[in-house]
Amino acid sequence: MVTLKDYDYHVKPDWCPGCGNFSQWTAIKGALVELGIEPHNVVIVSGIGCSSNMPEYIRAYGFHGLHGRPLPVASGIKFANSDLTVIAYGGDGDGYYEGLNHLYHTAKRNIDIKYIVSDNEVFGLTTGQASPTAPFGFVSKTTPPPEGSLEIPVNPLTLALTAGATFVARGYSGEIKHLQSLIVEAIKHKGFALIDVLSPCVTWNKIATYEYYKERVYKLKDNDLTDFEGAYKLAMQSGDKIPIGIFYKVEKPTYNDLDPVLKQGPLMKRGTEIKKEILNEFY
Amino acid sequence: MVTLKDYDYHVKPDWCPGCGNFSQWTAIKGALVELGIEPHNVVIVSGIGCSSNMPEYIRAYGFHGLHGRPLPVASGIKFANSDLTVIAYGGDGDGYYEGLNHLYHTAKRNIDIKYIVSDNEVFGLTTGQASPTAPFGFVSKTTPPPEGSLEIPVNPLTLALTAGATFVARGYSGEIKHLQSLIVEAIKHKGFALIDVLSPCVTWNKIATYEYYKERVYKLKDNDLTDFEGAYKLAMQSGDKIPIGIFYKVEKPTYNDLDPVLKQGPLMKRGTEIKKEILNEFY
Amino acid sequence: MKNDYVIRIGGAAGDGVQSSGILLSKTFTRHGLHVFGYNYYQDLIRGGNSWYQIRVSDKKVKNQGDGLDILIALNEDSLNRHTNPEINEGGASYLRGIAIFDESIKNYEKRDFVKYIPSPLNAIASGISKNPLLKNTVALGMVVSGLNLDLDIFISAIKTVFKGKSLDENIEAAKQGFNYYKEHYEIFGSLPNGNKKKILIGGGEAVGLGAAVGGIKAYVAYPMTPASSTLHWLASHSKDLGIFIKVPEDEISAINTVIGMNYAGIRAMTGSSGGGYDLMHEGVGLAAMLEIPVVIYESQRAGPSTGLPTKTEQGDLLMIINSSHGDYPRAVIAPGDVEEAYYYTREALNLADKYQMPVFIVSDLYLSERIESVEDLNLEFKIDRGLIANENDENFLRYKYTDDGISPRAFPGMKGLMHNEDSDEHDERGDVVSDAITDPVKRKLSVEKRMKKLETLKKNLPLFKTYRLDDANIVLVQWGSTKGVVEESADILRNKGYKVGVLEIKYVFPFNTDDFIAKTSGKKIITIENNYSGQLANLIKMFTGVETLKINKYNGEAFYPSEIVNEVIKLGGD
Amino acid sequence: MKNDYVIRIGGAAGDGVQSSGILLSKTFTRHGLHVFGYNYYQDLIRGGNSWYQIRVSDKKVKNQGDGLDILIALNEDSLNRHTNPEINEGGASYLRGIAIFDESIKNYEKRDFVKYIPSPLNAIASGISKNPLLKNTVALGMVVSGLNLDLDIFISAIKTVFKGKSLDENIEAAKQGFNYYKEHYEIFGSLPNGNKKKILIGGGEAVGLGAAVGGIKAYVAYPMTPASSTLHWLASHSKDLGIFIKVPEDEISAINTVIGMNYAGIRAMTGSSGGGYDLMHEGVGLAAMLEIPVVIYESQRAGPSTGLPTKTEQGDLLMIINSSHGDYPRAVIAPGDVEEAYYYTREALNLADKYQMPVFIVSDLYLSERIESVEDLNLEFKIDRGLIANENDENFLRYKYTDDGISPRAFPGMKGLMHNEDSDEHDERGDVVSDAITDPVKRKLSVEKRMKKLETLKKNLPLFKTYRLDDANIVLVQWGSTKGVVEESADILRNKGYKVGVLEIKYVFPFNTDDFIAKTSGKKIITIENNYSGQLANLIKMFTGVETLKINKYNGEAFYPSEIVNEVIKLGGD
Ligand SMILES: Cc1ncc(C[n+]2csc(CCOP(=O)(O)OP(=O)(O)O)c2C)c(N)n1
Ligand SMILES: Cc1ncc(C[n+]2csc(CCOP(=O)(O)OP(=O)(O)O)c2C)c(N)n1
Ligand code: SF4
Ligand code: SF4
Ligand SMILES: [Mg+2]
Ligand SMILES: [Mg+2]
Repeated sequence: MVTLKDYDYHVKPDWCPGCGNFSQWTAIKGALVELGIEPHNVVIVSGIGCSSNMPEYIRAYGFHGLHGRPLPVASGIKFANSDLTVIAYGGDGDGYYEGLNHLYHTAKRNIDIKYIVSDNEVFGLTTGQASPTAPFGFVSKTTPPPEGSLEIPVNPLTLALTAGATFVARGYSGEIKHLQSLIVEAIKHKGFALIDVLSPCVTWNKIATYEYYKERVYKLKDNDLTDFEGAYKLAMQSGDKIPIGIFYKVEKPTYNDLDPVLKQGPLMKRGTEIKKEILNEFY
Repeated sequence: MVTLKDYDYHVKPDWCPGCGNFSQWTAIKGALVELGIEPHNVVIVSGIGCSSNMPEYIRAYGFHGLHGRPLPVASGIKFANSDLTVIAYGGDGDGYYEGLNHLYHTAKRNIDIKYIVSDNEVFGLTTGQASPTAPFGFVSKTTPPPEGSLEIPVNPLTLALTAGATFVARGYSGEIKHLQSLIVEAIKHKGFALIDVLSPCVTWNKIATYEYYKERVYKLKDNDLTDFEGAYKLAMQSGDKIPIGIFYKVEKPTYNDLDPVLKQGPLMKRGTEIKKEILNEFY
Repeated sequence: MKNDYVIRIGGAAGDGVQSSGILLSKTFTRHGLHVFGYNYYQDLIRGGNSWYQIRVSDKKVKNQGDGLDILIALNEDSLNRHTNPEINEGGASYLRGIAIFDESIKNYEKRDFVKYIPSPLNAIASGISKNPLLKNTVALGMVVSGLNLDLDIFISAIKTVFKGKSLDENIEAAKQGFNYYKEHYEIFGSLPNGNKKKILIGGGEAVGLGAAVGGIKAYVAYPMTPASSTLHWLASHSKDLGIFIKVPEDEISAINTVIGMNYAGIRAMTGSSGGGYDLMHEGVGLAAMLEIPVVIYESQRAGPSTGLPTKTEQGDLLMIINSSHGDYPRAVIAPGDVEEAYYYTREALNLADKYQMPVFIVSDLYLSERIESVEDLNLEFKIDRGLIANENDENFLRYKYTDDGISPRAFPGMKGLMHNEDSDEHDERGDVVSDAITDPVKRKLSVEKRMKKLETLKKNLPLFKTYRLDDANIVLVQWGSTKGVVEESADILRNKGYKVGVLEIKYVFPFNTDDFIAKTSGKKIITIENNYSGQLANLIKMFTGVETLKINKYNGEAFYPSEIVNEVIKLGGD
Repeated sequence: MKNDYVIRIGGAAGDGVQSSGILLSKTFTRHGLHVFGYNYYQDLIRGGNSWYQIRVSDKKVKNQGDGLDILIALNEDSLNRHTNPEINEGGASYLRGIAIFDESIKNYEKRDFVKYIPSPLNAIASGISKNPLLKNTVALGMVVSGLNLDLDIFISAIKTVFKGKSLDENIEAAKQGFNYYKEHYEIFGSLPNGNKKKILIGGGEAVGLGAAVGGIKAYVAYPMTPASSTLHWLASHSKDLGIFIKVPEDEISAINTVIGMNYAGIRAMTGSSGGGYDLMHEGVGLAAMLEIPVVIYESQRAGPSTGLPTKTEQGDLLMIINSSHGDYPRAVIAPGDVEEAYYYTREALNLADKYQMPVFIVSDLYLSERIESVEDLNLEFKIDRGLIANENDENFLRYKYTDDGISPRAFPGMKGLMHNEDSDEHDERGDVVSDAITDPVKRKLSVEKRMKKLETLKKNLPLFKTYRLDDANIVLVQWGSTKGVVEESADILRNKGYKVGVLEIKYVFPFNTDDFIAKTSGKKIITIENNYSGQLANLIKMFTGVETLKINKYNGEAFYPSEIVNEVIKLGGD
């Protein structure tokens, strides 16, 4: 039986005390244990950012790559070995600035990857600049006062819905158990899953704090998970009421199901045998 | 008075006879003349592809840049000199694969650029590979039969709507006058405008032909241009009925309106004067 | 007896110039003859002026060849262009031989060194069907006849290329063209019979085949000329070869996907040309840092920027060798012809696994888009996956500091080998040393560990290949696609009494400095490159301190032997 | 009398180490003293072990300095770490002087070369307020007192840095710290009085100021350490300077936006570090092909890949010089200190406009994140926009083939100068030569036209700067951030009797080969670089054929003078 201890690594997180990433660390490990998945069958692929340090702290296969690029790497892993549980993980800067194009297309392809984004509305690691989810008017080193940020924030959920994601959810670092359940559902889902996690950066974001979210966050209940329009509308809710939970979930063939080469099973398990006849076409 | 002759350049298009790009060439020049804009105040910025050759054939300021990158260049131009009419132009591969991230964020910023995409569902210039708008099952050199393409096509209109574009339209190369009117409206609109143009590639796309569109295309009439939900629904229409026209149009401040430095007028017209006092902070 | 003919088919884009060229080449190889075919085209789909040049002989043909013996002109422009002694096509020769063209073309300047053969190409074709491309086959039939070759063999080639209705039409067109020539004109020349069976394969296809035999399970690439021929060939064979093909959203995705695949334990490759490769730098550095093998096929075209998308150049070498930021090990291999494109690609895959580093196969349009006859390709190949850990090895250290710098890999899914691969600097275990307390000691060891692999590779590199170098006092140094044309230039110079040999650089990086010095010292050294600045020459100077004489061509076209011969003589070929 | 002190403040990330360092440095410069400050930190926001080192003197301070005279230890770990002779922090010295720390720290190993000063830092601070960072100011007050400096000047510096409530608190803390030391301990050392007014400025800020004075109207960049200090400084001054600041979605967007801006006629810059720069290659080639000026600030950190984000290295030089595919002209400038960062950045903007090519300002963490005292910065600057066409010039040819390769620009909005700028190869007018009929003649001319600009630039390059080189028989060759430490090493070696001078390479590319040879011939040449492979050494060999001796450091830390001195002596400094 898989226990939490199996996912224990000797390197411990060095996030600021209170950082929202800790909850996600707990929830991811919890979900994997809950599902009884063994560490050697798990790959956690991340980008660069505070959040992206995640694979350094979990005893599984970890891939800490480039800023903005966890999804292509994760896609490659899933294409190569469909037996693995592939979790892509990163920050909002990582996923919604540098990596947005990959998100759009990976979602569209319905590749069986679980993408968890620690959404703290800032570039944490590079000292708090406004990220693509920073609210209009957010003041930071690159968006000086009084105007602050002049961009409408990216809405990761409507983006994923429009791209064609088959599983779209929002979690909150203040609700670990709930977050864990979202991750469990995402892993059980066959296809691409986005979980955007509201995650306070206690150092750089003095607006989207635990207090802020506590007053606003509420859990979705009984929403029709297959209702695209409904999901889109819910996803547009903001301000005083911020829904968390699963917004949308439908079954569609994954890319591995559709592709004639991939659907024959993991590439990783296939040998190479070239028949002499291959040369005939050149005659 | 500006006439069509003013936009005549000695280099003529070398697109395949019948290519949908010709209509766009005509419609763009027509729209500029209709609006009485002088060629020296127009910049046409493109990427790489058959369509992207456009600036080579129009007597205006032309910038034929990199595959996927017309929008950042166009943004730079608009930031530098807000007096100019900036048209970004390119193919579906250019805009919805390589350049999708830029599209998302440029739309979101509501930079006053008119973005016209020649959407032929293929990579024309590189010999017809499936593009991001190619239909599921589309057969090409990179998507061999019988399966063909295994991706759901990008819907440029829902993408632009979700990103936050303030003007979203679809044109069709078979309807030049209509297309011209869309371009006129787009230029008159203050803010980012996307016009996705259904444009037959007579050489590589044997599905989305003039005949195909003739039977399906219809013009939007009396739709509420400020109704986001309605626009989104219309944009999801496909198959037998393909609407063309303006889907959505709302007024919002442009990035140049909001930014404290830009809103003082074209950067291009400002001098440099550094006061000695700037050194005081270092004391 | 003349045993070497150059044939050119000229027309507009969309006229079927290239497919005619390939059909004729196939006909030649089926006669047991040697062939070299090269496409001269522009960056557009229809119109313009493009041409295909085929050189045929009973001996190995090493390049497109000087001279021009037979011209098929599919339009007036082509007829005038290729018979004009002032022809200005980057070194190509004008016609001194026969010109085959439709009799409707009247408006051309007569040259007395040309034998004009106006023929009823259109008339014959339209007598068979409305297919406008049929006239090409009529013209090819005439060429086959004019070279005294076998109509049946031509028809057998047609049978391979065409299917259904167009097959019958083309056979008929071939016959009528063949007979028309036979009835009206004398044999233009005869080719000795080749004897050995040959195949005809393109450079890009050879890379694809090499990759397949080298064991790739996936090829992920965004289309870009001239790298696309490999992508297309692999895509059309993906099901029979069991190779997964994906066109992703951009080149950044391509390289990162392929890195993910290699990390997960399969062999996977990507490819592009300069502009697409520009977007891969960061990925290459990532692979180097994580020590994940990755093979990148870079097929150059004339730059900078978009440049001349359908023209050749060797201008990307220094960029490739100096890709991405920071010091790290890499290998750069430049095959010289189609055969080598096959062999070195599969070898590159072994090298990458063995040394766990990025390995480049550098080609260019001239190599990737040529076709060559080849006597045989050996499909036997021992795949060497390099050092892989055993499951549950308690002493497993992913980045173990070893004498040769090479440490064991572990693939996700393997039991008991969980670890982290990190783009941040890390220690033997893979744990990051840039956090909490940066560790300069481990940093230094890790740098040295990675760079040791380069030293190990350097020790195991094969020596440089040479051609007629033994007694030479002039050494022509070349890399990549110019191998054949440089070798033939050496032959010509030898015939003129110059003692010339060739040094061929296939492993450009790391560079075998000692071997270079051993093989060139005391000789006059001339580097020959399809670029402006002499990038190989600069590298040689960097690695050896030796300054070479230089021959450079950078107008977008490949070298012709005569150009090299003249330049060598000018540089004082003695 | 000792006139040169090294002070270190050690603590965890989040402890205010850096801001204390800067405050103390400001206090020194306000005494008219010279200062050099450098931050040793890790890639995390809280925790770990970081330290700030300040060297102060009445003479120009050229680097962070060997030795350690005063330590403020904000935690136990710092106290033990910096008093340990086995200290293993990449060359840093251990303390032989006084250690100031809170009296609650008891658990440390006593060293007899350290004078321990356990003090009531926390007690004093908490007597004033609950602000935990107040204890730092107490400690700084003690240092000011220990160095016999002026409390009022310290307070004036505090007034500049703090506002509102925290201002009063800090003044109080400063006073109490100052008095506590005075009452309990003897003056540790005295510094001669500096006389001239000085300012204190960081390398990244100097680049920003240089850019502003150089006339930029926009800075577009995606944050990346250590390039971000420039972005932050410019952002915080955007309104007073009228400079538009934008963080775009990625670095590809950054460079293309900036190219669009320069095309449209304003000066605009971008900046990043290696990993972000990796994504700009294609844009750089575009600018080169379109002949659009663009200045790129590349501040290196230890690579490859993510590497050590907060540690220094000079590992990107060869990549930068060989950026993007194809042959094209570019210029690479590496300022050596904060002053030069200012002057060369503004100069780079003129160069870019004049030669219409990409120009790089190459820095590294060691330069971008250091602070230095500077006597004055000249704000007068003549902006030279280069060749610009006249409106309605009928003979306007955007890419006119000229003797020096430079052709007139035209900005959109200008009347009668409409033209196309094209990444495809083009002719003088800007019309593409890759379509319809590829034109090898024009292609060749266009390549030569662009490359001529490089020749022109080469002719106009200033000579290499030197330091005490005249009678030297050993020449230390350096580039970039190591200027000061290498100069001081030469001084030390001179004092030991070695005839050592320095050659400083600021214009790394194009390279002034003749001047290099003139200035080094007959001397023993030693290149000193913060990288593994000796990238400058390789370049020198490429350009001159000269093989140098090498001193390389690649553990992420900057050189200390003692290291260079020892290595030079080892290499046979005679
Ligand atoms: C290509 C590239 N650009 C920039 C950086 C610098 N960088 C590192 S982390 C980061 C932002 C991190 O923000 P986010 O992804 O939101 O993660 P967080 O730290 O907030 O968890 C940036 C810009 C980089 N490493 N690579
Ligand atoms: C970075 C980069 N990748 C790939 C290419 C090769 N390329 C040129 S055009 C093109 C696709 C063009 O398709 P699209 O944008 O739809 O334009 P179309 O030709 O259909 O008008 C590609 C892949 C390139 N020039 N640059
Ligand atoms: S800076 Fe913010 S995101 Fe980063 S570790 Fe600290 S609290 Fe977390
Ligand atoms: S290939 Fe297609 S898109 Fe390109 S010019 Fe021809 S018809 Fe137009
Ligand atoms: Mg973030
Ligand atoms: Mg297209």
